[in-house]
Amino acid sequence: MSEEVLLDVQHLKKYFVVEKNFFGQPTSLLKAVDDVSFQIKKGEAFGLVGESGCGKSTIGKMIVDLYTPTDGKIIFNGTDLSALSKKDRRKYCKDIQLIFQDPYASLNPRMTIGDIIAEPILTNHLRPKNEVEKRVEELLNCVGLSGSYRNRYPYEFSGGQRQRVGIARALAVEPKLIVCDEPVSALDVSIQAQVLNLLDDLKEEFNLTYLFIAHGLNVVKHISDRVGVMYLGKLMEIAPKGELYHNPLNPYTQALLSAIPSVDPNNRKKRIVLEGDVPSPIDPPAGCRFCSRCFKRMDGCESFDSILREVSPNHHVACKLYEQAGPGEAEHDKKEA
Amino acid sequence: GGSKRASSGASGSNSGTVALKDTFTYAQGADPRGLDPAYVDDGESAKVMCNIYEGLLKYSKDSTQVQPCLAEKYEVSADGMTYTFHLRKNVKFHDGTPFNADAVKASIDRQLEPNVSDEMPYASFVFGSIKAKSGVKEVKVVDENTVEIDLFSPETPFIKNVAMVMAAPIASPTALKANNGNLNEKPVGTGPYKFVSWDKGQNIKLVRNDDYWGEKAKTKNVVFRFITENSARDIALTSGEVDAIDGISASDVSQLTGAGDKIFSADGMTINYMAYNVTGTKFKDVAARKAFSQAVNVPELVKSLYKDYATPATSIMPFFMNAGSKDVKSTSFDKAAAKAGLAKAGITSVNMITYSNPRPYNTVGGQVLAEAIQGYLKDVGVTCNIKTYDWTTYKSVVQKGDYDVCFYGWTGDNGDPDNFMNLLDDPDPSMNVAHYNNPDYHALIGKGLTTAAGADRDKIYTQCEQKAADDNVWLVISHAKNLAAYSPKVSGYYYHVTGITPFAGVTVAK
Amino acid sequence: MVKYTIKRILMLIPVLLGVSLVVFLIMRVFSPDPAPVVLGEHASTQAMQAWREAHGLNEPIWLQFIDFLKNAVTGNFGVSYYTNQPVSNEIMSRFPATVELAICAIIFASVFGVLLGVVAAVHKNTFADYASTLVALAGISMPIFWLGILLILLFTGTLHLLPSTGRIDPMLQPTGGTGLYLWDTLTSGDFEAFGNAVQHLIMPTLALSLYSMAIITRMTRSSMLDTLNQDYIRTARAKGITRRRVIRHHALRNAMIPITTVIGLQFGSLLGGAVLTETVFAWPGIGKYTVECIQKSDFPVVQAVVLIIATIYVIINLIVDLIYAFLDPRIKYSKEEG
Amino acid sequence: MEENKEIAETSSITVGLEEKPESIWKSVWDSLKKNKAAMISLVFIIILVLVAVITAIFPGVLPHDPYEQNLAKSFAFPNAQYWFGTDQLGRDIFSRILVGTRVSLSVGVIAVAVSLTCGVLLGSIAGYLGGKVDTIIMRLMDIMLSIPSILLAIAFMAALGQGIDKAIIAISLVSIPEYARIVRGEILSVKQNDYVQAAKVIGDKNSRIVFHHVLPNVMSSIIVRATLGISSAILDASALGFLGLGVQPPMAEWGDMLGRARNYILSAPYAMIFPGLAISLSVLAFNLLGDGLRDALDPKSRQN
Amino acid sequence: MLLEVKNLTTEFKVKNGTVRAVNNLSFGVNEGEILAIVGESGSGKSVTSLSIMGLLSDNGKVASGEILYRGEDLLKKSEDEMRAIKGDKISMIFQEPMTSLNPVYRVKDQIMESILTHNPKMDKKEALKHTVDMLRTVGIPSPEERAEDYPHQMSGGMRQRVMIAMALSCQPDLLIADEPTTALDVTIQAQILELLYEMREKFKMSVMLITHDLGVVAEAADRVVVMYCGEIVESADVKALFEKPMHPYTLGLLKSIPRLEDESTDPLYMIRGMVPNPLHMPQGCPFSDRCDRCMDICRKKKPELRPVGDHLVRCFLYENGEETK
Ligand SMILES: Nc1ncnc2c1ncn2[C@@H]1O[C@H](COP(=O)(O)OP(=O)(O)OP(=O)(O)O)[C@@H](O)[C@H]1O
Ligand SMILES: Nc1ncnc2c1ncn2[C@@H]1O[C@H](COP(=O)(O)OP(=O)(O)OP(=O)(O)O)[C@@H](O)[C@H]1O
Ligand SMILES: [Mg+2]
Ligand SMILES: [Mg+2]
Repeated sequence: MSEEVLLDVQHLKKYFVVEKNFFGQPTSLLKAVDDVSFQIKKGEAFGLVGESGCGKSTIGKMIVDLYTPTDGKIIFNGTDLSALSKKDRRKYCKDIQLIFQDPYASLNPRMTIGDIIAEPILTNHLRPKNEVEKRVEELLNCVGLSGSYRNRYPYEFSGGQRQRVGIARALAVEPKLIVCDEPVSALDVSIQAQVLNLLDDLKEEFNLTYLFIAHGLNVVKHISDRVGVMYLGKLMEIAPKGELYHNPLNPYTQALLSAIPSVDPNNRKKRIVLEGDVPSPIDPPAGCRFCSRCFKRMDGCESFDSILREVSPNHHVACKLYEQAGPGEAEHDKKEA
Repeated sequence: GGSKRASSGASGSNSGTVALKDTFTYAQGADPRGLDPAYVDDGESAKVMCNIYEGLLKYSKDSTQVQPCLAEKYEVSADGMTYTFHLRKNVKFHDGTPFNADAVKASIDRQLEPNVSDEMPYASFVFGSIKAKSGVKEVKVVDENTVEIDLFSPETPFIKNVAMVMAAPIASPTALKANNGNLNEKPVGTGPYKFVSWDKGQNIKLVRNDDYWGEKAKTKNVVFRFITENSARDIALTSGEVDAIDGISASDVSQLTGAGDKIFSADGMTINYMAYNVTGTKFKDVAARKAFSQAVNVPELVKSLYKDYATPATSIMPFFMNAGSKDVKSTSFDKAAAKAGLAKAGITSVNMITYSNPRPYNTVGGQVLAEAIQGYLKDVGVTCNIKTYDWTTYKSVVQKGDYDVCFYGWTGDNGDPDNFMNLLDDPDPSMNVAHYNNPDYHALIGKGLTTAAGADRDKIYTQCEQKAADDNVWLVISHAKNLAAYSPKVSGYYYHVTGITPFAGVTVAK
Repeated sequence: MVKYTIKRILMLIPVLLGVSLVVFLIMRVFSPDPAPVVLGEHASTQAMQAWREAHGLNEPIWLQFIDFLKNAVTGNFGVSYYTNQPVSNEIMSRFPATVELAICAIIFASVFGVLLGVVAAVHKNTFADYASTLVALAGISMPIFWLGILLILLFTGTLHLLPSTGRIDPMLQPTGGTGLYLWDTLTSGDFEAFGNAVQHLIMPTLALSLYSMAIITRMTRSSMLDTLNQDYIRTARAKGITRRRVIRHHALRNAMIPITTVIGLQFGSLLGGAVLTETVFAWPGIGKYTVECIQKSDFPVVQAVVLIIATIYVIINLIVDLIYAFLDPRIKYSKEEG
Repeated sequence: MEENKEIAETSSITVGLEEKPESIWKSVWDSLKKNKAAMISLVFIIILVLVAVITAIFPGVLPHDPYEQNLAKSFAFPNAQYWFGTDQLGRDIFSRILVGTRVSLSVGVIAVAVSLTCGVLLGSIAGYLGGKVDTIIMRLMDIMLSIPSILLAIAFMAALGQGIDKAIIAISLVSIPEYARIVRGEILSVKQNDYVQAAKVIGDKNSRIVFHHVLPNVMSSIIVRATLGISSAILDASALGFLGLGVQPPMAEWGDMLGRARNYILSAPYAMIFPGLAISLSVLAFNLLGDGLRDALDPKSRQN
Repeated sequence: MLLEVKNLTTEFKVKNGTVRAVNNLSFGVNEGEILAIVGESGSGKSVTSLSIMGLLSDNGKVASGEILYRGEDLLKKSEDEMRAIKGDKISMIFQEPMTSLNPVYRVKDQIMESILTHNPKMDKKEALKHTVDMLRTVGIPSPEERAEDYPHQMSGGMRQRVMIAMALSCQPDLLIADEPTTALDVTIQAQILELLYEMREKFKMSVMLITHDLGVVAEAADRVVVMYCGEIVESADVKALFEKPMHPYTLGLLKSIPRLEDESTDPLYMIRGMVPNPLHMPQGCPFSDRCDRCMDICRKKKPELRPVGDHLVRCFLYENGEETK
């Protein structure tokens, strides 16, 4: 992992219009992503976790240009992608790829596996026509599938195999950055491990950078170097993996960690059970988004600016508890075993 | 014209002992356009109106001979220009208005300039036009019960026109005033039946006029029902939903008689013909027309298309209108001659246009007829390209004159020969579809118009017919019979040659 | 909801304007000249020209259209070329017949369609399923007019059971009222006339509704099968309630949501089917009349009828959408577009 | 949904992965083959096509000349010589029905082809581009949909004049909105699929996405619609024929034959029963085939 | 024993044959205990529970076996008798809270329906009161108002609470919970599990907890049954199972989950291959194709479920009552 920043996301926002008045002006906004900034270094795997609807996929989709940001910058390798024209932006397709959550919906059921993988190569003119087939076979082998599967259709494959095909498609353009949007959540436990290992191997092999999106902290942990925790469109905490798991600072991160059941019947812990549900992202309240459920809520949370502050080196937190805190003063919570 | 007609009409078997129904239900094919004689031109209206209104004169039961009606008698001046009518006394309209000379004047005056409107289709036919200096010049009220009508020039057909159901009947002047001069929806006349109601698309109900001046109608109520489809009418009759129907197709007759129903059949005042476009390229020459006519076996065709319910035509007018008709010699079937003639004329294909709808003179519709003729011409090596249009479009297409042959027909209005023969002298191409224009013929027509009724006049029209036959302007096909069917319980039903159906004498047994 | 309804009603305006324009163009630009028909056999070229002039048909087409719109807004559709009567009179006198027939048909089609569909779905792959599938297939495959004629042949021609034409025995015909004879006779307590009207209605209703019934049956069957596979049906069964209640209360209620759309759409197609049914059964309604008027180029009538039918159709769709809200609490109209 | 996926997963595995791959169409065909009704219909339709083609190329195979009139034998009752009897002009009804196959089939196929092409084009544009274009196109379709199609077709026919070509145009025109709507709806739903998004991510152009990823996946429902559409086009054409607006004589068209025979139902019911049967059976066949195709193309049923 | 399943075999007719989703399954649930059933997708967990409840879809049927509830065979009961038990004595909650509630009825109506079905004498007012009480019990804030909501107005967690309230409204002896938390977010999942323990205490019922998450099992269960391809491969007390998993499949599962406690960056343990197609089961042990310790016999013969120590294991490695190395 180098220190060179590959992706720099600055003050990214995405608002969806949920209601318009008669003249087509928005009367109600869904703030799916609200002022999010983070950086990913070359060769790094950056994990992004958070509960359903907190805006993880939306960030991923903005990075791969499926959504246009409402505001903010996406700087890739020094170029601000969000400022490019559609045509210029397309040139970057081969640098940034996406792996989807649902292995069943992300492959065109009418195309053979071979065609699916060949398509990005042909579209981006990466190989002369006669070499494409060889390349497809190569890619299939890369993801642990036999080259002879090339002429099969997606419905003939299991979820894990399809996810491999999706990975091969993403690899086909030799991208620098891959956005993995919950690539294993739809898979069975025994298959999950296969895919996670594969992603890990590929990262080494091709020197890839990952933005790895997931629901729970346990999956992210294995694969990422640094982890960001999101809640309702905002980043709550960013820290290197070890730091985050051992010393979660934001109460939300703490709750999230504690919610994961441990696989040891002798160690049934007292968990932090959050009250209530995630509030609606439509016209969310000002202040800290988490304050309605927070077990450490205090006065002023409702007006807290929710800006990430570096509490200790590389450990950024957005929480009223650490508003003034320098690195030393950070409250050290009881560590979860 | 004289008339000798074989009427198989319902014999008035006056069996007074039988219990009678008080309603007679009659089914016809369509709603009337309206019920004001000045505003309509269609047979469906006529059938209803003839029961509500009366004119100064009327036709006799089985011919187009005129008889007194609201006028007890009339006189014609020697120069044939002044008609004096002596009106019947003590007659009242259904609304109570007394019938008198003023009523007559009002009824006619509204159809003369400047009162006449575009929507009065028969006004100029019956009463002429002051602008064009034809027909009625003035209607004078001599006294309460005497009316004098002055014409611009002598016109023999005028007296027949006065008996027509279109335009001629006398309507209540009070009602006219109350309804803006249009009685289409609220007819008021002097006839044996009074109007009750009209449910569009369904029925018209009439009730007996108990104050009628003459013999009162025998059945209390009359209901006209409107059933478009022939087959539906047939079924309605067999299932007893209605007592009588008209417009039946020949092929259903056996079915109907089989079910015990009776058929009324009498020669109608129609001609069903195919016209050559004599100004077109193919049929400019008489020879070509003749050859084409020879190719068609008209009697066979008529027999199979219309069974016994149309008479093969040999001349334009039905026999009963002009005794001379029988002597007219028309071109007859001769396949060999046809083949030779057509080959000589170099005719291998012919553009035919026809209409799709059945017409009163052609119950099977123009298309079937055209197809039948197409079949005959195929035998002599001529291809006929048929184009069919519905009647609306057809009339516009005919106007354009873009055809070699076309199909058409005519239903007589008043039984006067001029009404038929004048067609071939009409300058309007949509009337004279053959585009025939012959000075000799024109002269004959003019002479006929002014000659007083009688044998001399009939002879003139026989000459007209022979001229048309010699020139092969039309291929005359058939005279349709007026076909109607009625339940055996009905007596006193008849269908007049002019297409009207007076019901005053009809009874229905229970 | 009110806001939504108002919005939807406002949106009718462009659609109806468009409908007017389409019909207007078809009729006035492309259709044959009405003059020869109106003026009859005796129409001379000159008379026809005069008639066209008098009826404004020689004016530029857009002027005619503006004229038409101006009058239509005030409810004045002009005068029928053919009968010279106000178009509104002509239409109103025939309208109830079609309405009565269409209502009976849609009720028949809905009731039996849903019934058959439910039976088929609940007893999937049994005799009952095959039987109702067969009926449905027959329904969508037989031309209405053919079916109508066969019915007449059977019930009137052979069995002499039912009257083949018309709405009621004319002598029993109720006067005044709504023009819906079933209603009129019932409210006036004239049961003989009511019975007679029912007899007249049976065959046309059957012929007209069979196609729609078939469509509704198929829709109900598939919608019910779909619903019966839903998780909440399993939940309901796990509660221990009776099978009947599961089907009626839980499955059908949900299945009705898509069925309602289909019924709404079918009402539209019934209005079209009425053209053929009315022709076969001499039913004095608007459908047959319109066809006649199209063929006679009676422009004012055709324009008005089509506009009215389109309005009804659009309104029915609106009603269907509102019924939706009742059936499906998930729908929130405030957030919907169109 | 969830459950289906899982069933799909477990069951798809053993398709012995080294076997020769099986194309989607083959598996559709296999599953169609098991549907008896659809297969009988298919055979029937093939026979119809053969009849249409053969009678066109070798009119000699017909028992009688369908256009040959024999006025002396009009309305002959069905007999050994005239199996279905004769019509008003003494033409053999059986031969006319055979010849009429061509008319009905070509009306069905051509009308569907025309309206499908227009409908797919309009629907794809509306569905894929969305926004104002969508609104305009769909409002236009709404306008056409709110006039009962038979009335619209009649008005078109009245305006265009009679003839089979005109009937095809009228029927095609009135069925465009339905296709456009269906295609638009399908496209909207396919557009949501991840694989369409995936195509965007790898840099595909809009046109390629529509033609390569979206349309092929809408195809199966379009094929089903088209098959069912043929049946309704045949019905519509016969309705026009019945109302006397269908064909130019002496062409034989089932609806037209039926419509003309209607006036003789009492005396010659066979003259309308047989053409009616021909219409019903062909419509039924296309319906059954369409249903069969729908089942066969349903991915759920293909999984096993 | 509250519920005893003996030799249960359930089959489904599908297009290409018959799927034996549950094969000769035997286990029991004791009064007041939480029995967990774990297994991968398609291992027959749901089918087992649906067989108990008599809710199998039309193409499925119990081919053989007994399901004894308090000694009475449920399979021999008439439909009416079964209905009286369902929702009253044994109730069930499902995996998909989003779709398991009827979208067109208010929450209160759905719960009241359950109450009124089993207490026909109760009047509506009383049932409503009970409903609100139940909603309060499962932790729904302002239950009087939320009772009037439609399901779509509630979040997934809330709906699952409603499902639980509904299942518990008649105070059943046994609650079958089929993956009650799988579809929920992590924090909500924790809430629901917590609620389940609480309810078990409160209502003193037995719970059959179906899951594929071994973490949940470790946290909650008293005893565990591990299923693979419709069969039990191992069954034991929860502590015993996690301390000393015996069957290679159980072992693999346990090793393959990424653990929070685990600090190493080594690749995760993987179970090779995939679950076999139920229509084409291997001849011998269904796990043989994926097993690291597969022996010749495994491919030929099916092992029996036999007691090994305090476990029940179905594996030839334990042919002699202890592990063969
Ligand atoms: N196209 C869209 N239009 C409107 N709202 C959207 C759209 N896409 C996403 N949203 C909303 O934005 C919010 C964030 O969605 P997003 O898909 O990014 O969440 P997520 O964190 O990926 O959740 P999950 O874990 O369920 O995938 C959600 O509330 C969602 O409803
Ligand atoms: N209705 C059905 N028709 C056919 N097969 C079925 C049906 N239901 C279940 N099966 C089969 O039974 C087997 C077991 O399914 P089951 O639903 O019990 O799995 P599960 O263990 O509950 O999995 P999950 O974790 O996905 O819920 C599967 O292989 C499935 O294919
Ligand atoms: Mg997401
Ligand atoms: Mg399950």
